[in-house]
Amino acid sequence: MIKKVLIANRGEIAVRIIRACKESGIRTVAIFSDADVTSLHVRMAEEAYHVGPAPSAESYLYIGRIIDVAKKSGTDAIHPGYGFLAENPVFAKEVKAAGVIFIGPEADTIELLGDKMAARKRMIDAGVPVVPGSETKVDDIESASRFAGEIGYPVLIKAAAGGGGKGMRIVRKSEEMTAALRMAQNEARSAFGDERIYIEKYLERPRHIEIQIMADTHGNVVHLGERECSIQRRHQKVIEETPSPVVDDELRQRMGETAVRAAKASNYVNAGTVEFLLDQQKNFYFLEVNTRLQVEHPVTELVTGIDLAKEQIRVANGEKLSFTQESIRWNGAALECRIYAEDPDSEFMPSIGKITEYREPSGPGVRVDSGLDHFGQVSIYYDPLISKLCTWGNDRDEAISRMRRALAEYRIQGVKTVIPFHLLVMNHEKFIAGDLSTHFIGEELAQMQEQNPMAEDTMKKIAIFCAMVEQQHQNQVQNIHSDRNDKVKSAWKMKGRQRIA
Amino acid sequence: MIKKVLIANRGEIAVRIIRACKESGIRTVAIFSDADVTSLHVRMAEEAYHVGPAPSAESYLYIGRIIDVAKKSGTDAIHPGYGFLAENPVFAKEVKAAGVIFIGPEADTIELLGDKMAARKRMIDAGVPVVPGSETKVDDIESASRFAGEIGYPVLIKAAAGGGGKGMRIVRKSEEMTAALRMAQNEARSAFGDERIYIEKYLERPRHIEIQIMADTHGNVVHLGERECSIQRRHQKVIEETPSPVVDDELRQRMGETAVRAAKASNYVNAGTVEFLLDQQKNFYFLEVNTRLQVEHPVTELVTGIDLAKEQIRVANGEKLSFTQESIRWNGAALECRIYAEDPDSEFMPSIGKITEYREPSGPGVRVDSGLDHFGQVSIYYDPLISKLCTWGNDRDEAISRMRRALAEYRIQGVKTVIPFHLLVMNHEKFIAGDLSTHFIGEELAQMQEQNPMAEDTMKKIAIFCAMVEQQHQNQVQNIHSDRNDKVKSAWKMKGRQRIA
Amino acid sequence: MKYLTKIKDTEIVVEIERVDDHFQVQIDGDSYHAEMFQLDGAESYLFRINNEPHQIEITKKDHQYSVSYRGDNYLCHIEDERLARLRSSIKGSEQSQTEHVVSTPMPGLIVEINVAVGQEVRKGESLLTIEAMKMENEISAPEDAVVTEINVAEKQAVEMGQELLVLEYIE
Amino acid sequence: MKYLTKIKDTEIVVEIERVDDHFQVQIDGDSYHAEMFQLDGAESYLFRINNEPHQIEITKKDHQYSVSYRGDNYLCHIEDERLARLRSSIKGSEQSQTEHVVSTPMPGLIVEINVAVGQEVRKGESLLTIEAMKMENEISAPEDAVVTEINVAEKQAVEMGQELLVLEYIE
Repeated sequence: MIKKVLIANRGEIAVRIIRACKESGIRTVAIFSDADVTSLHVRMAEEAYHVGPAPSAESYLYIGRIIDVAKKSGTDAIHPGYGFLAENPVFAKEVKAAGVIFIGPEADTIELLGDKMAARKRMIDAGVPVVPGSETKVDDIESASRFAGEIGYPVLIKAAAGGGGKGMRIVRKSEEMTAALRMAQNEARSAFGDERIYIEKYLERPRHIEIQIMADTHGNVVHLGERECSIQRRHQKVIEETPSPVVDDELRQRMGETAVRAAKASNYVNAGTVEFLLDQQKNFYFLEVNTRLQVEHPVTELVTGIDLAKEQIRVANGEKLSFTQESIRWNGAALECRIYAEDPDSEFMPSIGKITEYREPSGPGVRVDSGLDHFGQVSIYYDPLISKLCTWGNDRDEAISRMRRALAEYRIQGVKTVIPFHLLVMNHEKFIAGDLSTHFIGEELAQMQEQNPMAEDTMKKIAIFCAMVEQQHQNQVQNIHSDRNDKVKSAWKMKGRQRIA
Repeated sequence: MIKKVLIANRGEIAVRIIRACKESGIRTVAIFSDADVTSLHVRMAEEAYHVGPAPSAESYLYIGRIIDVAKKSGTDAIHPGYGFLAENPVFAKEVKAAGVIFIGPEADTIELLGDKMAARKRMIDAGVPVVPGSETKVDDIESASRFAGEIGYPVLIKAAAGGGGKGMRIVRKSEEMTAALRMAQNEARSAFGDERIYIEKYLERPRHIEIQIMADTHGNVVHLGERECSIQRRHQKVIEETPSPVVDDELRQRMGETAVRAAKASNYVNAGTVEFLLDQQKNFYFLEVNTRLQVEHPVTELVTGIDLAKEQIRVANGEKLSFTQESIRWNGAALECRIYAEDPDSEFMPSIGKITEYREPSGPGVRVDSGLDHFGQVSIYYDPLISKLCTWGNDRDEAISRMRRALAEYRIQGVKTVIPFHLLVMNHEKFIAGDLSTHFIGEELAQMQEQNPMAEDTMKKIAIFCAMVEQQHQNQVQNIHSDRNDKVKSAWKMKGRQRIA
Repeated sequence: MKYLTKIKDTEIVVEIERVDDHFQVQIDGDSYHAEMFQLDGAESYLFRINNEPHQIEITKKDHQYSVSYRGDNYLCHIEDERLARLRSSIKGSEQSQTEHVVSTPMPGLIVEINVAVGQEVRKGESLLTIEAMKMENEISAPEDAVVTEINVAEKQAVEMGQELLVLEYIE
Repeated sequence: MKYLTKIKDTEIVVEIERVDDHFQVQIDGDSYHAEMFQLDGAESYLFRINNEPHQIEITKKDHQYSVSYRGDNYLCHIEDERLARLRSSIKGSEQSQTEHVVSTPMPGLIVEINVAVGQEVRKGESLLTIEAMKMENEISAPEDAVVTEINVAEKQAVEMGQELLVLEYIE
């Protein structure tokens, strides 16, 4: 019986898992680096242990120290969250060797699926359709160029150990190959310590559709429907939704069955996601399996009512899934907007700093999973994800109208965020019509921003705000002693003075 | 077509309705008293107008001024929220006379159902079961005592114009009648400007079960299932849930059909609630109809997925209901804890003051409807309701475990709140077992508080916190100049100093 | 440094010593490893005591701390050794322990005063009625007592915390 | 009092007069009824302009205000009449309008510098590459320009806002 869980992560996903544990009556152990001494995930846990300096390699990636904490604290199980060590088979192996339950698939499964080339082969053998690509690693310009010539440009360079868009480059012409290969290898080395890359045919305007799966140790493998994650920037998802506007019951069932087949082919246990590309003719191609709980899992929770994080713990406990394929009901529609501390006007550059004002939206159909509060800061050392804002509606239109409302309510000061970008998308006619592709941002963003120049009316209001605050500053300096005894003539004026003086 | 709505209310319900309007693309007009110049409902609206001084009678109850604002702002419709003018037929009439849509039932319906004695008669005629009681008003001690003697003590004194527990008194012996009658009349006069009261047989340990109904102008009347609101203090609800632990499908259908009959008997249009008492033999008795959206409507929204506030606007627009009796699906279980600024240790006395620290819970299955933020305050002039915290779960147990988790996450400083009380209830075995009655708090609270003495461990922690803060204060005074140049030896210490010094 | 704390009726002696990068705390011979971090809010702190994090809000008024911890509020009176010695030496001059001031827990209007000076009241008996937010609230005697002073009148508006009357407890 | 505001390239003259309990604001002959309330946060305000409430956060740095309004950020430069007159009289002495300092929008490590002093670059062309949070980010030329200064070296760590290089725009 799992009674105490160590969460080998930080930020919003650590908070998410702590919440799942608290609802399950399980004691939580947080770990933290020097940069996270007072972070929210530490404050929410029952126990918290320091694991090293701010850089991840010396703290959240330091396997030995994390396992030491697990032993010292008497932890029964470790939840890796996503990122960091979540898809590291060595970690899964060492956790198990230490006599602690790893909340996720077996190390062998992680290893197989983490090697994109080995995974491709296994899927081809299992009859899962894949995108045409190199079946072996490609590490010199000559063979890369030759292979790209064979399958035809454009091609995609991907890190064999990759995920999250890191080490990924599109190459449209042979002249771009040299530079792209070098950068992809650099990124792959720095992100994964593994510079192996491979090459795939690049599909034009595909949709990114993925299937959530859940498998227990009793041989039950169930899919929980799809998520569409086509809205991406820098090859990273920013907006996800379920159901996909183009997936009907028949396609959901086919993709779901294929995902279950993929899971069985890799002896999958616990939560995972099978990612596909869907082309314009609705052919789908296996991309990869993410062997962890994903960032965007809440949209599936919102439409199925199933708490995936709690279910992960049940499965790790050796229990059977609390649902069957037949018992799942998909209800309504859900959207997720990732709230990054990034500047959409400057190519989504991270925006680092202290949060000076913070208020989350709430009310009907709104869920926020955040990793900080008004005491928080966005650090240079980690992903600049502040929170995930999700909305649910009876249908997609209601989910979108709630998302617009919730985005407008969200107040974050101190760093720039992608909220203005999300508002542009939520009001974009192609998005509203469900006409999406992974190129959406590239194709539409510049135009969106141009078509959204600052209204004259807004400009005048900003001018009034600033002029009035400026006048107040000047008056305060001038009148600080002179008008103390002024009689206030109306409640209005009095109120104004109480507040302003 | 309704394009602009004036919300004749304040606090959380004004915010709730503003959210519904925003999601419907409708422009919102707030009104505010001197006490609410910078309140959240004002800040969230597109327009805001001052309607008078802080006391409700001179602002939120000032019909003429509110209608002037509606005209001046070009409002199409007025939503009254709950409380204030929501169940005032004169207001509904004058709104209509001003050419503005009243979002609620017709004035005649409000008038009929607002007069508890007339409503009782109408319900008896329609074959709706009622609690034995006086069919005419009772205003002198002699007739009150005589009637109480006839139906037998205990009896309940209620305001004819009443609601929300105001002007209500239980009388267990004839000696208590004089004092109780006077207080009930005083409260009724001060709350409703109408001191008429009536007397009912008082049921022992009943449950309070109510049925949400929704009716359009096309003759469709639909019920949305029950809410159990048995946990009450001072005759006011504090915890509500759906489904009720004792209502099965058969009873839900019978009570639902009775509620629809009650609605039809009063020509009901828009959202309303038919309240019943359920005795220990599962007999139910009509109590009253609340001709408005109720505080606890979100639990129904959480299990049906229907947004009642948006539906109210549709109906007021003359549209048909967006659902039928057959299309409603009840999914899972939902709980609401009303977060009052009150001290549960001092008989739930209101706790007035400025909010100095405020952070709402969120994450899976949590919804908060609040009327303030960290800039807010709890005012002497209005209800001390800070927010409504709701949780949803696949079943009641999950909703309860989420509620515990959410209550523990909620941080409110500056005023006392009923959060510790709610936590006691959520951990109370009778509550967990669903063994509820309207006497729950009276019977269990004292015992709960006694059984929950401060743990020795907690006491020691509090002592450590205070001693360490005290030492910091002393050191700051002592060392303010002396240790500026001390070298910090470790990241830990540095961090501590950065934060503490 | 030693501190004498008092929470409700329990006295706890806390001894604190700075050791390297943390504090060593002793209570009744038990030892705790403690760290303290001020969050950016004026009164919000994070403590880690033996690796258990505790977020609290704390406000000081004279020697009294008000602590908000896990949704509940606690009052803690604190003195360092020196002050505690000082106080014990002048204890004889303190005010009668049986005298009790009843203050209003809410602002409102005095509707009715149900007692008179000199009157004996039982624990739980109504002293007066205050109207606030349209509700009548009864203020009742916390213990058996004699009313020794009444400082308000009917129809008078009172502020939060205002003294209403003084009781002398009957022991 | 008259204020000269500048948002992006738009200049707006705002005239403010206190009238009884509010302010009367004039822009281009249009008149606005305006009220201002400071919320308790240091930089949060509520404005009501012609009965429309607007909650904003505003921070001042010299004559530059940074305003957060409905999720977006705006920069507004402001001067009162007197300062504006002063400035216009010394306008001749200002720095070249074509010189442009490129600063880093994020802290990180300079991976590669793709240009040299004196080199002509096209708008959008990569100037240098910064690594931050495991991602390589390219800093590109905002306009057609000549590189006149380079103030960093490869493998150098840079702070947020640090000057990287100076461009002279080609008009």
